[in-house]
Amino acid sequence: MLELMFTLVGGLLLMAGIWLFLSRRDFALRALAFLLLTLGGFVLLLVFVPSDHLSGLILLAALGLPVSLALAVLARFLQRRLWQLSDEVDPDAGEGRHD
Amino acid sequence: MSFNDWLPLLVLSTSLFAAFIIFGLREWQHRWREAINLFAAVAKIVLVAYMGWGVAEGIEYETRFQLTPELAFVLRADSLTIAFAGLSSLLWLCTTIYAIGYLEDSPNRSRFFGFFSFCVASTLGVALAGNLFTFLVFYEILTLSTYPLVVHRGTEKALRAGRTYVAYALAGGAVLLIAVAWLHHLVGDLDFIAGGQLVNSAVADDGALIAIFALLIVGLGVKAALVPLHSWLPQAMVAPAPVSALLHAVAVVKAGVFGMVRVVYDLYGVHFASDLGVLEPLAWVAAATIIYGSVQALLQSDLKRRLAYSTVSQVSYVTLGITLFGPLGTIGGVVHLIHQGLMKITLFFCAGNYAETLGVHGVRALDGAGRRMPWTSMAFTVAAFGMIGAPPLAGFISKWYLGQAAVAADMHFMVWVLVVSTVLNAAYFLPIVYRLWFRSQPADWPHERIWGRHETSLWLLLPTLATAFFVIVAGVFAGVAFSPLSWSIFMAEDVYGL
Amino acid sequence: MRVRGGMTDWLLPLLLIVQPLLWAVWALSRRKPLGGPGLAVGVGVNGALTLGIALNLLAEGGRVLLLPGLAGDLGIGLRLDGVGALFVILTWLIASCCVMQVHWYFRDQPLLRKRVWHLVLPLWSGMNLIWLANDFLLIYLGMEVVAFCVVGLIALNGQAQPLRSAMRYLQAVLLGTLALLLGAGVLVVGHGTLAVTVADQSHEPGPYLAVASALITAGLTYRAALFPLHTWLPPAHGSSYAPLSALLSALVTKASFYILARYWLANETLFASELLGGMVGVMASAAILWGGWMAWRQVKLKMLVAYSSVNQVGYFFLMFPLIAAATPEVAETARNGAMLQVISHALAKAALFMAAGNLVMGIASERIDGLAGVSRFLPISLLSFGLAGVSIMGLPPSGGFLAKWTLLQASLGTGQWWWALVIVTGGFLSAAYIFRVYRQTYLEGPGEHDFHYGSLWLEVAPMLLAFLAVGLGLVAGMPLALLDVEVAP
Amino acid sequence: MMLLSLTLLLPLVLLLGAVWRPWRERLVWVLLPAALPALALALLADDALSLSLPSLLTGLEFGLDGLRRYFLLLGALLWVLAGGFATAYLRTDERRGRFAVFWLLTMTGNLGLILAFDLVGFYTAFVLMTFSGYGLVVHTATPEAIRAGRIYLVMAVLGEGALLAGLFHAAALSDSLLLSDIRQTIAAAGAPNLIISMLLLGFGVKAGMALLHFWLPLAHPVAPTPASAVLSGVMIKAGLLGWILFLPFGELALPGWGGLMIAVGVLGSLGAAFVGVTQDSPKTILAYSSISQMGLMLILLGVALAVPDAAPALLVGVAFYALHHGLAKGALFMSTAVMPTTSGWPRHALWLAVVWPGLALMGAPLSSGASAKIAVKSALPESLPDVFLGDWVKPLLSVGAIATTVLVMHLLMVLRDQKKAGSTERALSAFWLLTVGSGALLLWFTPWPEALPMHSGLNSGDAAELLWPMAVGVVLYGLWLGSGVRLRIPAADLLVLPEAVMRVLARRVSQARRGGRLFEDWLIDRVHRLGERVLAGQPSLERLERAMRRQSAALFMLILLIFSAIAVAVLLL
Repeated sequence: MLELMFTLVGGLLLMAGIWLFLSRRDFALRALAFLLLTLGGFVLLLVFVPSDHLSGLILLAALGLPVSLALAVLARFLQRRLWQLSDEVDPDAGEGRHD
Repeated sequence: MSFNDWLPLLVLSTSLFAAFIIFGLREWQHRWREAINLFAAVAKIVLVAYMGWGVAEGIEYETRFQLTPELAFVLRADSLTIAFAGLSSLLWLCTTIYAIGYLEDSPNRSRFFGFFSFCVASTLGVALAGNLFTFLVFYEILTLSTYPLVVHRGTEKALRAGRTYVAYALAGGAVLLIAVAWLHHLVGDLDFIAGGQLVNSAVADDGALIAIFALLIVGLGVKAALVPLHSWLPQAMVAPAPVSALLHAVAVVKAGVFGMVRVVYDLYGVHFASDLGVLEPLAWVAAATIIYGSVQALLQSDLKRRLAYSTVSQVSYVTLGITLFGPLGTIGGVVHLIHQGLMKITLFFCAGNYAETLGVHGVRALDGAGRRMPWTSMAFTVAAFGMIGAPPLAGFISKWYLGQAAVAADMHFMVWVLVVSTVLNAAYFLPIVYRLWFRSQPADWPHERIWGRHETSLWLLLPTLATAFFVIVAGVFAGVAFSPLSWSIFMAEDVYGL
Repeated sequence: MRVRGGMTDWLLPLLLIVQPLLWAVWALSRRKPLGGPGLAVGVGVNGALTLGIALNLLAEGGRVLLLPGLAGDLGIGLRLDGVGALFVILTWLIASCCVMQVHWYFRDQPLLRKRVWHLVLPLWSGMNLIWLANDFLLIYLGMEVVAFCVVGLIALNGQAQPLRSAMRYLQAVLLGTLALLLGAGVLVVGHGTLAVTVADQSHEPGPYLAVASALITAGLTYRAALFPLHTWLPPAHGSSYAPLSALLSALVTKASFYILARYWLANETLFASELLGGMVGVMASAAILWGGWMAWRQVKLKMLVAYSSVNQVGYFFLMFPLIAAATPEVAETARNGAMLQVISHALAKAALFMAAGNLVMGIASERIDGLAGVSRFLPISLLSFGLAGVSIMGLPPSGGFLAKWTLLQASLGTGQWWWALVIVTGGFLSAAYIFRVYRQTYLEGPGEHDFHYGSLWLEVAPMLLAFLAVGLGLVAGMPLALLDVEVAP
Repeated sequence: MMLLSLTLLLPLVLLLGAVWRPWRERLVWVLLPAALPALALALLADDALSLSLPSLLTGLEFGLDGLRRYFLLLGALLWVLAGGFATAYLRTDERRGRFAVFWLLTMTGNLGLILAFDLVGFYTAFVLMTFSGYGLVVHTATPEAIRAGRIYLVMAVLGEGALLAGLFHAAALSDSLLLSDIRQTIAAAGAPNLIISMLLLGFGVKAGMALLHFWLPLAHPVAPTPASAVLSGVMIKAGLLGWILFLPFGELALPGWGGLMIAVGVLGSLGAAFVGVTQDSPKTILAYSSISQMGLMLILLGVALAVPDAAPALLVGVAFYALHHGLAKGALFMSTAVMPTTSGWPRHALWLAVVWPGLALMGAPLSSGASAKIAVKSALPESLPDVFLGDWVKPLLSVGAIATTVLVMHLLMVLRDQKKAGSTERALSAFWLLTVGSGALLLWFTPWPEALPMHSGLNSGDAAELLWPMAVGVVLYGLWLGSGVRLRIPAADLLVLPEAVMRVLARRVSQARRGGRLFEDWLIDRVHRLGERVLAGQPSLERLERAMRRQSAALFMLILLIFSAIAVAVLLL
């Protein structure tokens, strides 16, 4: 019963991540989408983990995910800082060789 | 590690230290620069002469570093090394004196002389290389050290010529790298042994060995200016005269041919190579180069370009000599390696003198130069007749042995190649000699420079006369003990184990 | 030999990792930015620690230090062996040169000098953590510390273009590391261990190991900027300050390669990865060709050097297809070749970036064709650029040449001769873009340029690194010997 | 031994002086003494004499033997007398210094090749003589001289090439370089056709063999008189000596080659005489007369080659004939430049001195020609089986004699009309008379014991033999003079065809030099332009890079999927 509930939640998270990933093109949200994907992955992994290895997975998720979240927030902050610099032109412009 | 082990390294480092010191000098310290240059050149000649004497006595000189467990950096002096090292150190002294006079007040001289001695160091490295890997190392360093000399003038044309030169040289180097790596993979570390290394190796796969030989020859052929790979040589004529003299007479071109001599005699072994049947096609390529070079030289109206194509043709004599199986071929090839150096450097010095003193570059503008600059023109005439192979000059000796070698190896077609090329040499050198002596002077020269009593500055004149004198002496006194001819005979003996 | 490790064993490595952090805190607490002596002391201490570890290692051989309790069972801890020590020494060498260069480069910008240290020093400790970590958790921690610092360094001058490259770098880091995390998760689930060398804990191959390898390889190729995923690197390194991009390109990209190399070298036999290796090989060859071609086309000097990194990274990743298809001793040659390539590239690239920085500052223009006639004005920087270029091109006697030679031997050893062709063409392409710069420097400038002289000290570090890069070819025996110091299973 | 080295060294030592300008002006005075050691060597030295210099070149050997002595005597005499003549002839010429340098070089070459015992020494001297001869030909620097010089040089170089090929093969066959050994090995190897043909061609150019003679009638008129005297008298004999030393006379019967040589000889002697008669300048006539005489000698050599046992006698006969011809031809050339001004009996005496060498050529009794012709006739074998023109040799020789008589008569007539052209200088006449005298007197007393016995040609049998060709010749010339047929043939007759070819070739070469870009230069420019275009343009690469940058996250997902697909695939397979 618990496995079923976990697979359901994992699948939901995966779907949300993929939808978010495909819909928006800006960095921060894309990062967030990938974060959801990884979270979904971890939840699904919980279904297969033998009991003695559970602690390793928990430790990994406990450390990894918050740090990734922090990175996503930093991406958000940098993006807003970028707009403040009133560089309204397409962010990818001027990347080329000629400037 | 007795003195004998350090001597090869010492010979090499004389010009390396000279290079580093000169790089450090400022532009205005030309007294210091000349002193260091000349001292290094003389020291090198003394050391090489001592080593030559030692090798004649049979003493073994070898410096060996183990880079990685299966890779060694070896410098060894054997008879072939002394021939090439002797030639390059002797001509380096002449070219240094010439360059000091030639670049009297031009910019970037520290840079020039730094790379100049660096280039000679790498040439000596090529000569002293004891195994194929060390040879490859110095072969590539030679490209690096000669590029700045080719583009020294800094004009757009010079840089374009430099780019062509580097493209050819690095492509050749890449092919050589593949060949050496493949051979190393098949056979392991490859010391140059007089009788040849691969003769007794266990490699049964002849197909691979033939492919490797082809790659080696292509890699070396770029610098030895074999026909399809030679176009960089005339382009590099933009370089100042001492550079084209040293490049074409001694350093780059000879390194390529010297490599071929090493590969055929000390790596594959001439018996093994001829059993493999690789010498025959190489002979045809050499023959094609000889004829193509001479014909192209005939069609050139600029003096230096004519000499460049003449070099393309003459250097292939050495390749031809190697491929003619038999001691005569070896003697002819090696002795021509030395004689061609002497003759060609004299011709380029004269070309430089004419350009520097009279501002004359074209063959057509040389009328009456004999009267205005008798000594330079006499040197030119001696070297020109030497190139044609008129006895008693040096060129005749090598052609004489090559001709007999062609008959001995019953490749009769090669005799005709030699004869036709002699006629073609006459066809493009005699008109110049005729213009020098038998035509009257023009009213005034393009931009003439007067050096008081002498026809041109002594810095330029003395090396020219010295090398012309060597051409005569190498020819007339060929029978003497330490002459190039007897040294080549000494070398041929231990290659064929006579 | 696996031991829980008493206090004395932990002292040296722990100090090595923490020392730069303490140094950073001390730098922050002072009002004035760190002066020359402060830097010298810090570098000296770190040098002593590095030397201590290296000697200790040579004396007692490699060993693994595991944390007590649960973490130890998962393999979390430090791993002291030849490869790690070699990279620690390399980091000390390059980081100290970069510190010196940064100190002189920002001479007249005190504000920047103040802010730069709290980014560079933690970066140094993060790197040391990555070299010595035994498991994916500590590696993840080190990677994130490095990521934070690098984002800060890229966006240091606050203009739009560097900021945008920082954003792109951040995206690469985030996605790459999440993939690494997921891979580690699968590993834990499958083999109950986080250790990079799975073989220590369990020996039977399985589906978990295969999937984990795929995830980890993908994640790290993104962080290491291999061909299709290289696009974040050129703008990032090209637009930031020269000494900083030297630090970034010389060390940071190597970290991801280092982790992937350790993982593959240890566990390659467990997961049959011929196909995966081939795919990575294809990407690497594409990287060599694409990087070389784009570098040759660049107009700006620093962009050229940045794209040259893309080209050279391709050489490192050629190791994987060779290991996948090789017998043990040929795999060792491939490893030696790749490691030599990494070391010589790190030294040469740092020298190139610093020399390029000096040249750009000297002629006050980023463009290559502004270099005409510079040979009379900045000879030493030019010479260091030239020597480093020799190592990048892989011409003798440089370390690059020996690395190229060893990789050629490995490629011929495995019978996959086509990698040899790629290596040689790559060498030719790199010669093309290096000579494009040489060509300009020999062009006689029109008249007297209005060059302005930076301080002479700026030219010392690049010269030193360039000499090391070229000299490596002759003394390659030592690093290779260090590489062979293994952890006894 | 000392005399031998002095002969070779003296001219070279004098040449060193030429470097210093004032000394070079006075070098002309030293021309005569420079050849004296050679003359002394020819007259006084005993036969078995040799000098070996192992360290020079590939080991040089010099020496003298019976056969070479004739050539040495001829050479020494002519170089001494022509030397004196040249000193007087060029006193006012401002380029005499340069002439003297070339003169001494050519003399060294000529004497060296006579005395050389080894192949390399011979070839060195041969080349030195050929190339320095050019300096003598173009001395006057008039357009004709330049043209003559160019043709001389082109033919000389081609001859050199052929000779070189032959020598390579010959030297490779034998291990020692001595000429005598070379001859043995050629004979032992069955006289391979290649070597024989190359030697024939190589020396043929120098000896003015038919169809290879074009440079001779052009070079002699333009060269100063002493130079043409030496050119015709001694230098073309070098080709003859080359044949004698290299071809395997007396060791191998070569009827085929013998026949060919006889045929070419006949062509040469009659053809040259025919063309010579049509010329009007005395020196050109003399040049054609030399070609005709060389043709005769070629016939004799052909016979010697075909019949080995007659070879020794015939060779000595040819050498003797060459000596006679050289001196007579030298005297005649000098007479063209000398004009006797006196009147009365001295005028007639001098006129006789002019005619006497002509008579010698015709083979009049009491002259050197007579004894030469008789010596040769006695050495001729009776029959020459299966040799082309074998049994026609004697009649052909007499036809040759008739042709020579006609030619000499023509020459004397032309000389009589143009007498005013000569200079009246005392010294010139003196040296001229000395040459005539030496020609006439020398043959009466044998210079060395075992030389051929002299035939005065007075006894009845010989006299008849000698006189009837002369009589027929005079009659023929009278008829031809009466008939008034005037035929004009350009000086170098058949050369017109090859020269046209050469001119087209030269124009093609200069056109290629000026305009035509080399294919390889064009190729390299294309590559450079391509390089620049790639550097500048091609935004498509840039667009691809930007697209990858924008979609890097999606790219990463793709790579991730590919890798996991590979991992799964490996698992399943």
